[in-house]
Amino acid sequence: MNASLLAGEALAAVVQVVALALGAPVLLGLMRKVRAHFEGRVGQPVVQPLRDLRKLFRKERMRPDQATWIFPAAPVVLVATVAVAGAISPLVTTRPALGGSADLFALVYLLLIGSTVLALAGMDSGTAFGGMGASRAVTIGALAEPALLVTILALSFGAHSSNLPAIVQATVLHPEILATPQRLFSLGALVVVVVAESGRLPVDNPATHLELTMIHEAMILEYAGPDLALVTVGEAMRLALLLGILVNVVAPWGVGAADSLPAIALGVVALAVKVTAAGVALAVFEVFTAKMRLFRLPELLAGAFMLGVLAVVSGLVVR
Amino acid sequence: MTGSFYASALEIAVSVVLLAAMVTLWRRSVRAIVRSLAVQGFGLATVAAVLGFHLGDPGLLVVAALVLGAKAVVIPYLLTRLVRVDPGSRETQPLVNVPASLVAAGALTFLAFAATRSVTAVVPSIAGRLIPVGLASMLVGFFAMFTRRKAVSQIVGLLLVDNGVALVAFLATSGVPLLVELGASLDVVLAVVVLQVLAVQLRTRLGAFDLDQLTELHD
Amino acid sequence: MTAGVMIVAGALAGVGGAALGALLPQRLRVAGAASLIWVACALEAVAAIQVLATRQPVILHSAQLLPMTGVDIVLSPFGALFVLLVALVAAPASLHAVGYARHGLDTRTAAAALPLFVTSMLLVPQAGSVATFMVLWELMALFSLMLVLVDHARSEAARSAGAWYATLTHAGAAFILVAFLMLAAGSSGQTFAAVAHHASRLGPVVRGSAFVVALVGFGSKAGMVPFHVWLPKAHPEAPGPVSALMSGAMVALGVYGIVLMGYVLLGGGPGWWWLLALALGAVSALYGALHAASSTDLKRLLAYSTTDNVGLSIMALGVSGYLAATQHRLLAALALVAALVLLINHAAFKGALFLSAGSVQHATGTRDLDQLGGLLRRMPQSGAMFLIAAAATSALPPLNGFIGEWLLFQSLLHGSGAGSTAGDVAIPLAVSAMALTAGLTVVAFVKAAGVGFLGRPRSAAAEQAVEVAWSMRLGVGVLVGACVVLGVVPGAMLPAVEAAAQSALHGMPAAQLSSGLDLQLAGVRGALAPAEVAVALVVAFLAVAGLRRALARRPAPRLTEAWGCGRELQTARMQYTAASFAEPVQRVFDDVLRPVHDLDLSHPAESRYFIESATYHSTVGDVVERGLYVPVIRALRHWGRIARGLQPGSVHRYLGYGFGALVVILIAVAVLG
Amino acid sequence: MLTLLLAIPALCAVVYAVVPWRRALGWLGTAAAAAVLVLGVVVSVGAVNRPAVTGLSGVLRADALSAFMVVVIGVIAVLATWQSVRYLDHEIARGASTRRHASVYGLLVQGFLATMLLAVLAANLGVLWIAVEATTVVTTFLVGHRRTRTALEASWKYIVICSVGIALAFLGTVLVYLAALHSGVHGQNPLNWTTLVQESHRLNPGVMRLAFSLLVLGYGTKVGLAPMHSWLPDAHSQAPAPVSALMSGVLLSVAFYAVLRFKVIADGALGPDFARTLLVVVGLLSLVVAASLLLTQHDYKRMLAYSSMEHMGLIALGAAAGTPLAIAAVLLHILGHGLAKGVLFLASGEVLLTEGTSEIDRVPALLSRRPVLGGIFGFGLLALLGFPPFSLFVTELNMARAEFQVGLGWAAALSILCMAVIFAALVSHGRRLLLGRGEKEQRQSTARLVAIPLIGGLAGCVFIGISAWPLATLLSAAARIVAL
Repeated sequence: MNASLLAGEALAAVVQVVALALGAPVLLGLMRKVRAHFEGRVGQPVVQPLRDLRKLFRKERMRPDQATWIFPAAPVVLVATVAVAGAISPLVTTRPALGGSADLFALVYLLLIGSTVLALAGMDSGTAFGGMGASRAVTIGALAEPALLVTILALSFGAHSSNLPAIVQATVLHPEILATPQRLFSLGALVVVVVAESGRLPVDNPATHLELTMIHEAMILEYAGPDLALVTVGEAMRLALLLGILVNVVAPWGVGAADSLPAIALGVVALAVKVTAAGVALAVFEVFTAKMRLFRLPELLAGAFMLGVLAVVSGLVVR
Repeated sequence: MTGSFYASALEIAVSVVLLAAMVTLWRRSVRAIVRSLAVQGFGLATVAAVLGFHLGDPGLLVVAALVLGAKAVVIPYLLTRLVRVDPGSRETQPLVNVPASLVAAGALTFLAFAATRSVTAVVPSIAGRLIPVGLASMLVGFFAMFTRRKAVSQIVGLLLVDNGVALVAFLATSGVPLLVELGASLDVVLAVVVLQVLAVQLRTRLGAFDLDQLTELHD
Repeated sequence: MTAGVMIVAGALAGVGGAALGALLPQRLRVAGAASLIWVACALEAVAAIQVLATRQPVILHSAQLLPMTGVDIVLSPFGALFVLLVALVAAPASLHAVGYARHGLDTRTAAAALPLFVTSMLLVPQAGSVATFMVLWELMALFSLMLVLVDHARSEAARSAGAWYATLTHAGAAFILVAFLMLAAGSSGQTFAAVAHHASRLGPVVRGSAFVVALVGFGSKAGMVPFHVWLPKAHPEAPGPVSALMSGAMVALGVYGIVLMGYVLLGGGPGWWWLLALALGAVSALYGALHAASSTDLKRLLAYSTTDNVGLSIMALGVSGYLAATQHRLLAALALVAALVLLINHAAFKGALFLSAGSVQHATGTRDLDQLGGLLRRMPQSGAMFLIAAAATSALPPLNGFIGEWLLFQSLLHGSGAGSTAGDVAIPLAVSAMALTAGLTVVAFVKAAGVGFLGRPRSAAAEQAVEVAWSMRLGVGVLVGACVVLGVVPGAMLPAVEAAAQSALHGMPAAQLSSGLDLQLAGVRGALAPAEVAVALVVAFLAVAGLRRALARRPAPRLTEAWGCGRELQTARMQYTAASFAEPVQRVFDDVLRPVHDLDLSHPAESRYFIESATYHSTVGDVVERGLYVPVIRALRHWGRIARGLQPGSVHRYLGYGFGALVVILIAVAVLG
Repeated sequence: MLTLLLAIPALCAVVYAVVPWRRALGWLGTAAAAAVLVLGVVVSVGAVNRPAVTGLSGVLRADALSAFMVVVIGVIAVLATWQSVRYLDHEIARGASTRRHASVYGLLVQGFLATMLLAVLAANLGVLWIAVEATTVVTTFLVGHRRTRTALEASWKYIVICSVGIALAFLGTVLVYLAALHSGVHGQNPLNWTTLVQESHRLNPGVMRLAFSLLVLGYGTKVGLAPMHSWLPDAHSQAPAPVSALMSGVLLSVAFYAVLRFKVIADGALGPDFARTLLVVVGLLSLVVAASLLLTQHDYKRMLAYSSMEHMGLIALGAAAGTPLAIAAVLLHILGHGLAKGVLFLASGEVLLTEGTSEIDRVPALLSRRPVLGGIFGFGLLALLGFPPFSLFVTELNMARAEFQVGLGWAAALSILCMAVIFAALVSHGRRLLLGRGEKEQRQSTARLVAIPLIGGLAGCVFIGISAWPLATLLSAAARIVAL
């Protein structure tokens, strides 16, 4: 492998991570703006989340006296894992630096690290709400897992590989597979899973202020200052990353090879456009949905699972 | 001894053995049952003697005398002593009543004939023909053992079984070798002595000879 | 020293260890036994490595030992891998046992049984004949039984666990024996070589039934549902090091047995055998994970998680056999490698977890999660190691658990669409079972770590816990180290695993997986570079931490009372308990778990409309035990009571039996002529 | 030599009859048993290479099979007579027995040994029958030695049922004799086993079928095979422990030895299938009965008795297979079972002496309270359950193997199923008896004199399970004699 290509890939990876880190809060702000618009409010500026983060970073770090090193480490781990996941995913290029070192399956488990550590941190605070949030979050995660992996299996069929760049590239080369029922079913399943994994409505209400209905927010109730900022960034990045993967699986156009700066720049722009569109769509959807009862979630996720199985079956039939 | 006399003597003696066995099922008085056992012992000795004369085998005559002594005299005597401990003891309520017992005895006799066809085929002599009677007598004794309640009746049943086997032995093979016969008789006498001692001990412990009371050991 | 000499010397060292355990004074017993366990492990492991390196089996035979058959030892590369696996768990476990000794392991019986247990496990995969195998198998059961019963005087649960374990392990051994004998019936001898030679000529019915019978027998040792019920009873009751040995090593030998039967003796078979194994494995994995997620006893949770992990391995094995049956030979080898890797990983992390649980029990005297809490502060090293091992079990990268699950997923991915309709249906279902299992495992271990080690201590015992002795920490540390190393550089174990897989699949191509640090699947597209991911994670972690440090005004956080939505006083009782943590999962899977709820309300005398106190209790029993085993036990007891009527004490009745038999014989003779 | 073998216990019995009882005299019996064992070994060494040793002008005959049985008798007799001393001491001390009774006991035990030795050494099948019948007569008083009501009850049942059974065996013997006479076997003595085996192919099959059926039923009574087993639990639970040990450990096997001898003749006359079917039926029936009655057993001595029944059933199945491997396994099983069951009965006698009851539920937590005795009981139980390294494992394995080889796999599988049920039952009873918490002050030690032979017995059982090299040639020679 020649040096310039390697440098290009490394650059692409860095660009992906930075784009995620900066773009994610903006995406969050955009979604709030859309929501406010539909609710007839003016809403915050789109960059408000970034300002909030700046403010939070300046505040004092706090830690409950009962907590251990898990508590302060968790936000860092969350952001770090999402960043690594971002670096290996084909967001702006089909060949990110570490793209060959992990596949879709590994990606799922990388993201799992973050949510697991966060759940542990919730329990580490030694309060009632931390445990409650952790319990609910891991339960939802567990239930989303089958749908997610079956969908991955379905997606992997086309490319004969679970390697994400390979899947995206296969779609770029053969766009006709997008129209197959297999892809449609996987898409449906993936959407539900992304919503569940990123804690959006109807699974979880990120804007709630009622402790008993909280899931994610309950878990991170004890965080303040820079730690809270990291958790917020991490969660936003996770949402953006999942949406990015989703759109690249559905519409891989604009994802280029990592051999030149213009290609990378084009990739960034394409990604921004697609993710924005997806984010807006999600926000619009959220406006018209209410949060589901916790114990009705299995039905939703079972539905996603069924879609995933249908995708696999149709993949086998087509083959 | 002429052939016809030998045959009828043998047949009569064998019939006595079987009849005596049947009588033990029929009679209720324990004393009578012991008496019929003595009669059977006598019949058995007669069979041995008749065979001994017929074959001119002096060993068999010795055996006959031995059987007469042991089974018609010594053992009945031992049992009578046992009965004397508990006079008037009667087999009032056997587990299977007398008429049914007699019917069963008849059926057992048929079974004995059916089951020994292969044996009688091998021994085509007059004695051989009578082998089933020995088996029948044995079966009747066995039947008496598990349907009669008194200890003495059970001992008698055991002796009927033994006599039945001995009868088969005489009829089929003119008696097993003398050494075996001696040993076997000694064993039987010893067994009866042991049983008598046990019965006396049981009587002192239980106050009766009824075997239904022996059910303390169970699962 | 040749490999043969080392094998014998290792066995003798184990026996010597038993002698030391029985004869040394109480203080030194366990240490003496442990030291010879290490010698035994080292000798056997070196022999195993030699065999794996040369790929030449070592064959020993002694006609003097074992009447009527003699002893046959055949150390093949396949068995050698399991020898290494046992040694991997046994050496640290016995180190841990030295510190754990006071908890009942220092009786003569226990100190003698421990080395014998390890030795028999080291030798089981070296058995080269039916008789040798069965002897070692039963010895392994016997010594582990003695170790499970160590606490019998104090604990009714231990007595009950011992009885269940003894009975089921014996029933399992009976199945195994029948399966072996079905194959050996017409063969020229009882060595595995002779049996394998003969088995290839048997009809499909005999072969199939032998496989199924063996699957039941070995499955029960492996903790496969529905033959697992002994496992969640026996593993918790055994002392920590023993549970680690049972769960990490002994259970793996159950899978060894299935491979031995299916591949080595029968040389593979039709797809339905293996789809059956796949199905049972998937059910085990799910069932185990579900129960682990709802257990509130730390060791019971680990025990159910064992059923889960071994289920995954059996799934991989099932896929392997299925692929071999559909002529995808390279992929079959890959899946077998996955099964073996899963077992090795399981040995490392579950060994570490059970040893940690032993440390916790040693420090606090309890295994009840709701009596623990806050242990990470009080036992920082043990706690941290538990967390790492728990993360490995949850398959979080870059630890070793992830490698196994990744390989399993790859096998399933490439196994789907292999040709048969049954397989095409089964494999996606297996993937989803595996996925749900993975999710539930996370629930279980977040609960175990969160409730047990984080937050506030929930009892005085947990409050006063102190760090355990160095030997115990070192024991756990070795296994945790293995979790990390095997996770980051799986290439370290792969050559050995591949050699083993190839020896089991004789005649099949080797799955060349490793190229340096990466995993590259041969023949299909699939790659993973765990080392790169690990480095990336560390770099990212340091970068983010540095960023936070740079941006924050004051680097060190201020310690405050937890906020808890403004509550003034936070007490330990306000924390989520293990039961409440598991409640959502339990409620979702109500139909499978069938928990029994108990709500006791007491009212003040004055009015029934007020509640004075309320206690809520919810227990999750084992549905399989209740539905499958208890009825059988009840029926047997019932029959036993009826059968007592056979022996009423009446001499007349007894004579009647004989008379009846005589009449039957006479009638039979009369009829036959 | 063979005469000497018989004379030792007989002389010893005479001594007991003549010399008034004193404690030291108890050890005489042990010495006699040890002498029997030594002579048994000598005879074995001689019998391995030669077809047979004869004695007492042809009445006695010892081939490898007989020699092996002599060794078995000697081994268990040493254990049992050793414990007898303690039993008698204890009975006299508590006034349950008098010196005269002790003498009678010693006399009868030696008589018992002598009759068993005669049974296995008899050249003539009639003499064999006499000896087996004589064991019944001798042991009846031993069963009733404690003279309690239940002991009397047990002895009554024992002698009545066994006498009937043995009478059936006599009928069977007579029929074999008849078959021999009428097929032209006129040799020196048509009831001689060697003659009969040589001429077995000429015996009338019809007669032999009836004869062998009666023999299995008859001798089966003494073996404890269903359906004539019913005396066994009563007698074994009521007899003094050393007697139970001898009865269960060797007497049953001696009776089975008779079945084995006749089986060779029946196989010659009828082909292997008839004897095989019959033995499989009674073997399985015994296993089923033993399993059923063990399930809810509440008395540990009866439990051991039913376990003997189980093992006799297994032996019957092994004999049904009848290959050299099966017979070797059967014989080693006889020895292993004798050792394990002997040790267990002796240990249970010790438990009964100190605890005063044979109810399982009233003797809890034996391991905690009496570690050595509990340990012996526990290991004995493990041996009975067929765990290695005890020899019963190896023999059960090889019997099953042999059964599979001759197409009796289904029977072996059924027997393994029954054994699993029995295993569960014994584990549950053993758990109640042995495990649990005992009160500290109740902790008692066990006399070393008691423990040594029991531990020795278990060690012997382990030894022959690991390596039977001293017995290997003897076993294979013995197996050749009666195998198909």
